[in-house]
This record gives sequence, C-alpha cells and structure tokens, in this order.
Amino acid sequence: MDPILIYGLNALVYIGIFAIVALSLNAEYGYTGLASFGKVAYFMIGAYSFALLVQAGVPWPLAMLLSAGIASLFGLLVSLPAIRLREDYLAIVTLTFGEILRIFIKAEDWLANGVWGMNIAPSFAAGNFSLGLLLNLALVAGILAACFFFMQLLANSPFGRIMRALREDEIAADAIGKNRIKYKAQVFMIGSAMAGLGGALFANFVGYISPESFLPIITFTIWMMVILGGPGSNIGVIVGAAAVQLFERGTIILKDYVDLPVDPTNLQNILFGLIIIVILMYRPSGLFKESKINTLGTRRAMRWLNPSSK
Amino acid sequence: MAEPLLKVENLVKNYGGLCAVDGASLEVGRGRFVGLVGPNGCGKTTLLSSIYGLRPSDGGRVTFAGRHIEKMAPHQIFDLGMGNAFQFPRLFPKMTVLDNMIIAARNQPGDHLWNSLLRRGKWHQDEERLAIRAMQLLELLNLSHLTFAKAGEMSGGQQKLLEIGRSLMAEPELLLLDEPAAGVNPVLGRQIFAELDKLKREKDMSFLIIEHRLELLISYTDWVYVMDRGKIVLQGEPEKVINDPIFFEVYIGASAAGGAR
Amino acid sequence: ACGDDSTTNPTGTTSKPDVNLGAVMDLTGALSGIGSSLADGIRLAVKQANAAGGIDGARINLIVEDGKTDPTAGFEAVKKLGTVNGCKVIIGPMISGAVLASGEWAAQNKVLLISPSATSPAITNQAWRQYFIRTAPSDTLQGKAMAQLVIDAGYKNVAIVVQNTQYGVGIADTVTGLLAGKATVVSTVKYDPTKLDYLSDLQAVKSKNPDVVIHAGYEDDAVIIFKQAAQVGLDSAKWITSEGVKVDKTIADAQAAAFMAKVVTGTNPVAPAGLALAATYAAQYKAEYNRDPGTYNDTVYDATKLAIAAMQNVGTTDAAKISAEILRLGKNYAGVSGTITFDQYGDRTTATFEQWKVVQSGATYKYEQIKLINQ
Amino acid sequence: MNDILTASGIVAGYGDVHIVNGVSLRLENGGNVAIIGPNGSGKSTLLKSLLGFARLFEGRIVFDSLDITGLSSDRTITMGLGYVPQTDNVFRNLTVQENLEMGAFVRRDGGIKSDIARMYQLFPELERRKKFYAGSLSGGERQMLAIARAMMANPRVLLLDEPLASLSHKAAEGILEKLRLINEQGTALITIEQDTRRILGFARRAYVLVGGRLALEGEAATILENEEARKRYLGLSG
Amino acid sequence: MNWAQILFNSAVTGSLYLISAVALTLVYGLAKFPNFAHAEIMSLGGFIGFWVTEQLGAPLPVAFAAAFLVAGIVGYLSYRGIFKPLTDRGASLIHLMVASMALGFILRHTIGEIWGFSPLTLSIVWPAYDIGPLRVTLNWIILIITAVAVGIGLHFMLTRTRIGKAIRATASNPRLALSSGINTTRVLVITWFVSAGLAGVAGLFRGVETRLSPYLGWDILLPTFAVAMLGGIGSFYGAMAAALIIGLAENVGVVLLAEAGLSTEYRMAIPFIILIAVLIFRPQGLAKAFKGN
Ligand SMILES: Nc1ncnc2c1ncn2[C@@H]1O[C@H](COP(=O)(O)OP(=O)(O)OP(=O)(O)O)[C@@H](O)[C@H]1O
Ligand SMILES: Nc1ncnc2c1ncn2[C@@H]1O[C@H](COP(=O)(O)OP(=O)(O)OP(=O)(O)O)[C@@H](O)[C@H]1O
Ligand SMILES: CC(C)C[C@H](N)C(=O)O
Ligand SMILES: [Mg+2]
Ligand SMILES: [Mg+2]
Repeated sequence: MDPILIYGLNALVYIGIFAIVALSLNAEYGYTGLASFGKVAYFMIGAYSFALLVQAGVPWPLAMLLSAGIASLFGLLVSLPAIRLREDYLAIVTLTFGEILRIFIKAEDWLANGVWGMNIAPSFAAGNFSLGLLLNLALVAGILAACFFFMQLLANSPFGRIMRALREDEIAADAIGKNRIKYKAQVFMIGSAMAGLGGALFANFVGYISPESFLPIITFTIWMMVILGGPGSNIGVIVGAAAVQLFERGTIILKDYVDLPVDPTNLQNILFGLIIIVILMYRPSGLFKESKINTLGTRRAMRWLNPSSK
Repeated sequence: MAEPLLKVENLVKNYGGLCAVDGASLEVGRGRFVGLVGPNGCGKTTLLSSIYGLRPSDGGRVTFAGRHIEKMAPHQIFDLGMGNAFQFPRLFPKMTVLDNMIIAARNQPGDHLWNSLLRRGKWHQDEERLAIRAMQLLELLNLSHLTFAKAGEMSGGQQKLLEIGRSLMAEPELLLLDEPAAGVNPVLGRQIFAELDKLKREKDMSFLIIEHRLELLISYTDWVYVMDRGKIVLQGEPEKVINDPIFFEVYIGASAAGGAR
Repeated sequence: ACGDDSTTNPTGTTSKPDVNLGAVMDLTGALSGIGSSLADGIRLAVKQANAAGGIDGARINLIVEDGKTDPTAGFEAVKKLGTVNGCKVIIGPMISGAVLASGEWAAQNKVLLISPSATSPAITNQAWRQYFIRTAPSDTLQGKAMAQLVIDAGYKNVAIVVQNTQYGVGIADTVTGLLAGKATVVSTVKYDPTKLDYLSDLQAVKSKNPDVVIHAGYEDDAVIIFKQAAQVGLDSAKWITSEGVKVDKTIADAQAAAFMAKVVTGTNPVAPAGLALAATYAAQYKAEYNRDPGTYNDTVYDATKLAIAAMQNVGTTDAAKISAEILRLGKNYAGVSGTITFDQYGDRTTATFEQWKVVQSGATYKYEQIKLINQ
Repeated sequence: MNDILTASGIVAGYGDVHIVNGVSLRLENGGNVAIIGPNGSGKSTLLKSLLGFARLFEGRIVFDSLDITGLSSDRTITMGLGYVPQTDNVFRNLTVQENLEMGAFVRRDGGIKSDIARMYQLFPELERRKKFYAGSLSGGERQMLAIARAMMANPRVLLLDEPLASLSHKAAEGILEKLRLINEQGTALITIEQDTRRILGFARRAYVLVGGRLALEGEAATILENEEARKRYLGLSG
Repeated sequence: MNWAQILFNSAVTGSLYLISAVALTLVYGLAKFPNFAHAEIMSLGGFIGFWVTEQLGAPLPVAFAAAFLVAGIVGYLSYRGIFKPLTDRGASLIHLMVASMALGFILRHTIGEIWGFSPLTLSIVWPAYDIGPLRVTLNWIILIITAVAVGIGLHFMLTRTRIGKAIRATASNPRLALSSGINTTRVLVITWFVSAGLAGVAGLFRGVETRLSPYLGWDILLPTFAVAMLGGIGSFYGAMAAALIIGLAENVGVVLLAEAGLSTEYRMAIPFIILIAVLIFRPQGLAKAFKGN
C-alpha cells in the first residue's frame, strides 16, 4: 500500500478511537455536566487491562469487553466519593486521579511492567500489515458506530432527560425523585466503559503502551474534541474528534513542506488554545448545537399546540 | 381516627447556634388542605425542607404514610409519595418547559437506564400520557405558549408557576408548597388554589402550604398552623385562627414597625 | 514513492529516486544538549556517502525528526517517518524509552531502527529484536563498570538515585544486582525526570547517610539533582553517575558544576585508547561543525555508516534483509567507536568506558578523564 | 419640568427578542408610581432596561434632565438611581452588616454609620442577624435586607421589583410604611408588585402592563375602582 | 531522621504553595472558576525573572518586581481579552475552566518558543547555613518571610479596605454589585492583576529554588489547588493552615514512602488523599466561611 494511504488509514483509526472516548466524555460532560478531567485514566485502565488480559491468554474480543467492564468498575469506584463534590472540585480531583494512576502503574512494576511498558501481541495474526490495518479500521469503525447508536438512544430517552437535569440542578433533580448519586454513578460507569473500550482499541492498535502514553494532555485533547464539536451533540463530538486529529497531524506534516519560523509543536498547541478560546467566545455551543430531546412526548406536545399539523 | 398521612413530632433544626425549628409538631391528614403561617424568619421554610429531607433535621420524628422518613434523602421521600415546590424556584434552566414538566412525573419506566435504552415500548406509551398531562397543567398555569421555551428565560413569576406545575406533575399524595402565590398575579393565584382544591376533592390529595396571602388561606384551607420562633404556637380552623389574639400578636402585629419577637 | 526499489529503472542513466533515511534525535527535551550534535554526526556520514555516489547511484535523503527526549514523542516520530516518509531504516531513537515504545510497531511495519545510544538492558531480548540494532553498549556493561568503582573504593552504604525511566531503572537494577553481598543499598529513589524538583527526595536520601550515591539520568534532571544535592548538603557522600550526564550543559550551571567537581565522578562509553579512526572522525567533525564530537557521536556515525553499507549491499526496501546484513557486517567491523562485534541480538559484545571527573579551570569547569575501563 | 425620570418609547428585551414594546412612563419629583400586570408581561424587563441590565432596542431615558440612555449601571447608581432586583437581591456571601455597607458604596460622606443604625431601627430582625451571611436569611428577611441595602445609597429614585413578595402581612405593612416615609422625605418610587390591592392603596399613580404594552395608566385609586381592571388584573372581581 | 529539617522544609514548601494558592484564590473567589492558566502565569514570572537577571544583568529584587509586573499585565490582558468577554457572554464554569486551560497552552508554548523547553537555571548561588542540625539557605528564609507577608497583607486588604470589600461584594453577586454602584470591571481588573502578579512572584521563587521550564507552574498547580481547596476558597487563615499541612504532608510523606520502599513519586498523591478526605467530610474546606444557599 502507498505510505500516504497507510498514513491516512492510520489517522482514521485514531479518529475512531478518540471519537469513542469523546462520545464518552459527551455522556459525562455534554449531557450530565460532570467535569471529568480524568478521562485519560479510564482510557489507560482500558488499555492496560486489555494488555494484561491478552498477555494472560484471554482471547482479544473477550479481553476488550472485559477491559470496558474493568474501566467501568473503576469509574464506579472513583465516582462514589468524587460525584459528591462541587463541579470545580470534581474537575481537579479527577484530573489528579489520572496522574496518580499513571504514577501507580509506573511505580508498581510488578503489575504491568512499570516504566518499561507492555507489548501487546497483534490480535489479527494477519501476517500482512496492510490487512491488519484494515481489520483494525473495521473493528474501530464498528465499535464507534455501536457507541454512537447507544448514545443517541440514551440522549433521546427519559434517562437523557435526567442526565440533563442533573447538569442543571442536581438538588432539584433529587427533589423530584431522581437519585442523583445513582444516576451520576451510572453515567460515570457508562462513560468509563466507553473510554476503557477506546483504551483497549488503542492498545490493540499500537501494540505498545507505557505510562508515558497516558499524559494529562490526552484528557485535554478529548475535551477539545467535545468543546469544538458541540457538547450535547453526538455527531458533533465525532466531527470534533476528526477535526482535532487532522489538525494535529496536519501541523506535523506541514513542516515538511513549509519552513515554519516556529516549532511545529508549539505552533500546534498555540493554535489549539486559540481555537478553543475563539469557539468558546463566538460559538460556545460548538460546531453542532445540542439537540433538543426528541421523544414521543415532544411530538405529542407539538400536536397539542398545533392540532392541525400532522 | 386513622393515622394521619404526615405526622411531625418535635422536629428540631439548628443552623450553627441558631435554632430555626424548635420542636415543632404538626399533622396532615389524608385529603386535607393545611396552611402554615408565621412571621418572616420563623422557620417555616426550614420546617418544610427538613420534612422533605432537603435539610436533615437534628431531632424529632417525621412519619409519612406509616414510615419514618427523618433520615431519608429527598428522592426517597419523593418515592414514598410526597412532593415539594421550592420557595425560590429551582428549575432546569436550559431544558424546555415541557421537559421540566415531564421529568417530574412519578414512576416513569424510563427512569431506569435499562428501560430507557432497550425497553423503549415500555416508556413510549407513558410519554404520550405525560405530555398530555403536562400540557393540561401548562394551560392552567398560563404557560402553554412557552412549552418549548427554556425555563431559565422566563419571568420571575412564570418560573414560580412552573415550579408549581412541576410539583403537580408528580401527582403526590401530599404536596408541600412554599408560598406558591408569591410573585404570582392574584388572578392566577386564585385559579391555582382553586385547582389545588379540586385535586383535594377529586383525588384525595393533601397539601401543606406556606402562604402569606390570608385571603387564600381563609378560602381554601381546612386547618391552619401558626408558627413563631421555631414553634407551633397555634392551630385550628382558619376562621378561628384568624380571630385569635395570639395570631394577631405574632402575625398581624399591633404596630407594623415593631416586629416584636 | 519513498524507498522505491531503483531496479525498476535499469538504465541507470536517469537520476534514481532518493532513498529516504530517517533519524529520530532528541533535539529538545532533557537531552537537547547532545541531540543536535548527534544529528550532525548523521549528517556528516550521509554527506560523505552522497559525495561517494550515494546508494547505488541514488541520493540519500536524510529526514530528522525530533524525539523530544520523550518516549511517546519518539514513537510518534518513528511512525511518522515510517509511514509518511516511507523510511525503511531509521537512526534512533536515542533514548531507551522511545525504543521500547517503538519496537513492536517497527517490527509490525518492517522498519529497522538503529540506535546509537539506547542502552537499556531490557531491550536486549525483545521479541522484535530483528528490527532493532544498537551501536552503543548495553548498560549491563556500564552497570558493571559503575559497580566495580563502588567495590574498588570499598563503599559499604550505597544510595541509588535514578530517573524513573527504562534507562535509569535499567542501570539501577544492574548495579543493585552486582552489588548484592558486597555493599548495602540503604535507599533507592526513582525520580520523575520531568518534575525537576528533588529537594525532599534528596533530603530523604541524606538522612540515610550513604557513603556513595549511584546516579543515572539525563543532563536536564542531573543539573537539578546536583544543584539541589548541594543545597541539602549531600556532598557528604561521593557520587558515581552515568553517561547521560556528561555534557556541557551540566557544568554550565555554576552550582551544579561546583558540586560535581567536589564529589561526582562518572562513566562514559568511549573509543579504545589511541584509535586512529576515532581521531580522524573527530577531526572531520570539528572541521565541519567547529566543535568536538561528544558522547555517542562516534556510535551514531558508525550506525549511519553501517546502515548505508548494508543498504548498498542488499537494497533499500527490505528491512529484515538490511538488518541481517548489518549483523553480518558487524563482525570485527572497524568503527570510529572501536571494533564492533554484535552478538546474536545485535548488541555489542565489548566496550570501553572512561571514568571521568570535573575539574575547575578558572571560572569554568571541564571534564577530565581519570582512567579507561575495558569490559 | 418636574419629572425626575422619564422613559419614552421603550423597546427592550433579551437577545433579539422584543419583550417590552413601546412603553413610556414618567415619574414626578418625589412621585410614587406602581407597575402591575400579569406574569411575564414585561414589568421586570422594563425596569431592567432603564438601568442597562436588559437590552434596550429603542427609546430614550432622561433622569434629572440628563440623557442616561445606554449608560452603564454603576454610573446611573452613582447619579442617584437605586434598584432592588426581583431575584438574587442580596450578597449571599457577605454578612448583613457588610451588605448594608456595600449599599452605601457610592457614598463618601460620613453619615454611613448612622444610616446603618437607622436601618437597624427600621428592621430590627436585621440587626439581630447582622453578623450572619445574607445567604442564610429567610425569604422575608432577605427581602428586607435588599430594600435596606438599596436605601443605604440615599437614592433619589428607588426602583423596587416586587418588594413585598414573601413578606408576612406585618412585614409588608411595615415596609410600606417605611417606603412612605422615605417617599415623603423626597425619594421618588417606582414599585412593581403583584399584591395589587396593597400597592394600589400605596402608590399615587399606576401603570398596568400587559403583553409588553401599557394597557392602562392613571391614578392608583381610579384603577382600583375600575371594574375591568379589578376583574382582569387585580383578582378582585365583585 | 532529622525532624527539625523536615519541619523546616515543610515550611519552605508550604510557603511557596501559600503564595501561589493565595493568588489563585483571589481570582477563584471572584470569578468563580479555577484558573488553570495560573500555572503558566507562574512559569512566565519565572522566565521574566530569568530574563531580567541573566539576560539583562539586573539584580534579583528588580527581577521580582518585573515578574510581578509582567505577570500582572498578562493577567490583566487575559481578563480583558478572554475571561471578561466570556463571562459577558454567559460562559459556564466549565467553559471558563476549559478556556483557562487553553490560555495555559498558549502561554506555555509561547514561553517554550522563546526560551525553549529545556530547563534553565539561575546562576545565583545562595549561601547555606548549618544551624545545629538544620541546613538553611537564604532563599528559603526570604521565601518564608514573603509568603507570610503576602498572606497577611492580602487578608488585611480584603477585610479592611474599600476595594477589598468591593472585591468580595463583586464575588458574591456581580449584578447586584453593579446596581450598588461598584465598578465591577475595575474591581476585577485589579484582582486579576494582583493575582497574576503574585503568581509571577511565586513562579520566580520556584525558579530560584529549582529551575525554569515551561512546565514550572504546571508542576505545582495540583498542590496549589489542593491548598486552595483545603483552605477554603478565599479564606486566608484557612490557606495558611492548608499550606503548612500540605507542605508537611509532602515532606513527611516522602520520608515515609522511601522508608516503606514505595516510589517517592507518590508524593503528589498525598495532598490529594488528605484533600479528598477533607472534602468528603467537610466540603467547605478548613475555613469556617459558610456560604448560605
Ligand atoms: N433572560 C431572558 N431571556 C429571554 N426571555 C426572557 C428572559 N427573562 C424573561 N424573558 C421573557 O420576557 C417576558 C417578560 O419577562 P419579565 O421578567 O419582564 O416579566 P414580568 O412582567 O416581570 O413578570 P413577573 O411578574 O412574572 O415577574 C417573559 O415572557 C419571559 O418569557
Ligand atoms: N442556611 C442557614 N444558615 C443559618 N441560618 C439560617 C439558614 N437558613 C435559614 N436560617 C435562619 O433560620 C430562620 C428561619 O428561616 P426560614 O427560611 O425557615 O424562615 P421562613 O419562616 O420560611 O421565613 P419567610 O417567610 O421569610 O420565608 C431565619 O431566621 C433564618 O435567618
Ligand atoms: C543518550 C543517552 C543518554 C540515552 C540513554 N543511554 C538511554 O538509554 O536512554
Ligand atoms: Mg420561607
Ligand atoms: Mg418580574
């Protein structure tokens, strides 16, 4: 295959993986308003669980599911104390959780090889690299589609309504019978499972992970995808994921063609920052606006107001 | 007489050193319309919040439908069949008025993650019914033209109305209302009380209402508690209470500026 | 169309497409002090090869990416070179962390990595070793040299202060293993090389009163380690440190240098004494860039030369063949870093180290050789 | 001209939405005017637009013969406009005492201490809570504090948005009495209120706002007598 | 174990966190969001100090003044150019947080572009004194004194001065502050300037103590948050106590970790374990300040 094509497909796989994680953040932040700044932690848990399970001989599809489950369990564990906190505190605490987890993996080398990192044997013993890439792409695309469908169902259901209510006033939600701790924990579990799934796909695709692969910058990148694409819009965050990935890659390749006066990484990050600020200022809802909850109830009410139509 | 629906015994609630509710006791029977009045700051809101679990009480017992609820969280109390409307509305400001209403209905199958996702038929029928009920209430409250407006972009009084509407969506057995008519136009205020009265008669609902508009209390309540300095100082039928010297002393006041307490 | 086989163009008269050679060098980050000088070493080798007709008539096109002294960045750079530029051979990455991150990918994508400086023992028997060769000696050898210094001096209480990376931990593990039964390790600290504040760690070490501190790190963290060791008074112990520290930058900082002059000595791989090739290379390098080649300049030059020679012999498209060819060439190969003989994995079997110290000359400080150690 | 505040042709709203549509109103020097109307008719919006809190699309506002159209609110306050918002009208994280001090922020004279003492005399329940955070006050106490806070600035015109909501009979009467007092001392008042009977018994003139337009204006007593108004806006049919 | 030394080091660590946290909470309390760019403003202060002493050759006090000034101006500009427009447009808490992270990125990489990512060190060699079992360097002493002075000074300003009260009023209810005649923009401008300026000073202290890198501020941001949250946002006695507690926890923690054979990198977890415990049992932090509803 042409290297450029390979590069493009490669990029698509990354877009898919990050879109899944972005969807998970959309569940937590976009709909429920949970300032989860520890996204990378669950991504990492998914990746490491997958690596360890595969190493232990678990077949990879099962390992992938289990990784999502393990991440989800961690989501529950962490969320139980954390979701009682104010949103700014939650942000700081979850951010720190990610860092502590990374240090843990690094320090406890008996568990997952510490700083040495782990190699993951390729799942598709395709023998042929290009074929492997295509299979990976298909896998990621399939899982992304499933996640998207899942999120759409969720967002346009009574549960989606509760998620939004929690975002706006959790005390009031509690007062109308919605157990906020339970719901937030459920959302965290869903979000963490999806992030874990993303992590597993990531590990499976790159074949090597180490604590250094999971720096807080990843969390920020995912936030960018959501903010850019539009919190509360599942299509939006997927587009956001694609845009951010392409932008990242674009700036790296750019320097082969133009003589940049500044370091490309610096340029990339400065532009990142500027774009975010501009978006927040001029289009705070992101590229795609949050869609109204669309259920039978909505349609029924419209008919009530306007009996002639439909 | 059977056990009352709600029974509050010696409820105590302190804020730091201040004793806002100081051993208050009251009862609300099934199908009763009970009023609670008292000077500003005497602890009415605090009493209601403590009953509803919004501010955990420091002492005393609260029994609702035969169960002790003093240690319960609001959502648990809600599940038992109580409802509440805040003195200062707490809506979901970015959600539509309609969603603010529908979400408040009780026992929705869709409240469960599993049902919401996979057993869609289960909640679909429910939605239709809830939407219709929401629209009926919104029309009553003069809000139906705002069905799809964001709750946060309404006037102070409209928000108050939506708060009431939301609490009615749950069709609770007992509804705690904190000054439902404050900030509401008097014409509408009267209509709302009339509707509550109808619910009482037709559905055997009970109400515990804080209200400063005496004319409403007199016309609609069956029983009135008067509170002062954290204690219930007087109770009785509205006409009797209104003419009681204690009521006159603590609530109407001889001299307006005095605020003798 | 990078890395295309030029045999499709048999006439040989028209100019052949360039051969892309990749390099991942740490131009920034904790090893920025030597990264760019290593890149220059590669440039020199490529320039010489192109002047001599390139590979089979094709010009070698060198593409250098910045590995940023960071495993993830290094891996990203490898991927970029391997895919976007279609490089089959990449000189680098420099640091063990980046090599360990990239190895699996390189093997899957059939890209050969040749590192001039990644020394971690953990690399030795990785499954993907067919696609990785190094011209620097493994730290099993340097670790031996460092341990020997401890034993010779008769130190009994040893503290270990290393950066928490594949490199630092590799040295720590090797040395600890070799010292077993000969000295007691009273304290082991593995620090995060990016945090750059070690006061409390050093304080904790100091309270153990070690005779000697074994250290392994890169220039950036080393400066801070020495500076802060001076602040907390850890000159109560002698220090033995590793090759990642020996660069100009560490002695540019007055406080760190003063501390080093007082109590620090270290090891560093060098060419054997009196090697003529090494002297020639040093002269060429100096002529080209007007400075002396530093640590790992000789190994990076050898790495590039070997890569080019192998591509010349077996073609530029098949990394596995190139790898095998380099191993074949690497039997008593006369390199500027000494005679190179690879073992079955592609590690050097022998190496020479120097022991160095820092001396003050006037207002500045410089390195001075104490002795050579052959392993 | 003896009007201290005139607003003419006010069109105001939020975002691009027009809520108030061409309303004019005037307030005499030392006057006492009420604004009533159904919920959501634009009363608060009208008041907010005078102060620069809601968007003013059209219209002209003159205060004390000065054109203050579009002036920022900290300026208008300094000039002598006092405001008690309908919601969120105290500094929750400041104590009662500090709230009153903040009310006098624009003043630089020496009378602040004695004015605070005067407020405590007017509202003894506030004095008892002077070291409490305002966020912990009950609904009625908060309302009193909000009014006292606004009065601390010694405004020449006081704009009150539903000051009596949440007040007990006693407290409401008390506040009206105090407002009457400061009105007699020369402060002109504009009061929005839903307790229509009470406010019409208090104010001299009144405006009835319906759907963003003036439906009625005139002497308060006349409106109180108006059969149509009694039924439709005042809830006093019969 | 040299406990006297550990105690003293805790005070040093705590002092740095105190300046940084006090500066953070100024804006945190007023603008109601944790400003993540605080980290990079600290870094900037450090680099400005470096530039003034090492590249321009001015004495250190000048460097501190410059760090305060330039950081302050950047703080001012960030408020004017980013946070005020955002707030005016009704940005949520989370949006403000994300914007501050974005600003942090811009600043960090601009600094990196100018001075590079490799750490730089200041050439000043501080005299060290051995007092009994205690080793003390002059910069540590200056740091402790500065921190205490800043803490007390700010506390005095907020509770006693007119501008201080205006700051608190604006923090509590900006709209109402406006309708009380407070020029809230001016109040915010001053607060942002002072907050950022102090962050710059903290950054330079950190630079003096360790080294300069664009990550300088980021490395101490999390403990700074820990101190701010533990102390209760906007409470100065709380902040002082919290700074000392976190300083102590870190320094004792490292010793205990090393003793137990655990990685000393766990050090950063210690403040947070304390913090989370405190937050769960006492959400308002150490401060008595209680917020109404
Ligand atoms: N922030 C806002 N954004 C958009 N629309 C708003 C906003 N606030 C109020 N409105 C709309 O403007 C209209 C008038 O609101 P306003 O607050 O002026 O009413 P009001 O007369 O004061 O009512 P009330 O007596 O209930 O306080 C309402 O219909 C409301 O829906
Ligand atoms: N969170 C709190 N902290 C401290 N004191 C409080 C708190 N909430 C209420 N209080 C005090 O408790 C007393 C009772 O308040 P509550 O709100 O129950 O009064 P209320 O009877 O509802 O008055 P109103 O009719 O004015 O709403 C008041 O004096 C108030 O200052
Ligand atoms: C350049 C060297 C200091 C790199 C080091 N030997 C490593 O393996 O990481
Ligand atoms: Mg109340
Ligand atoms: Mg209003």
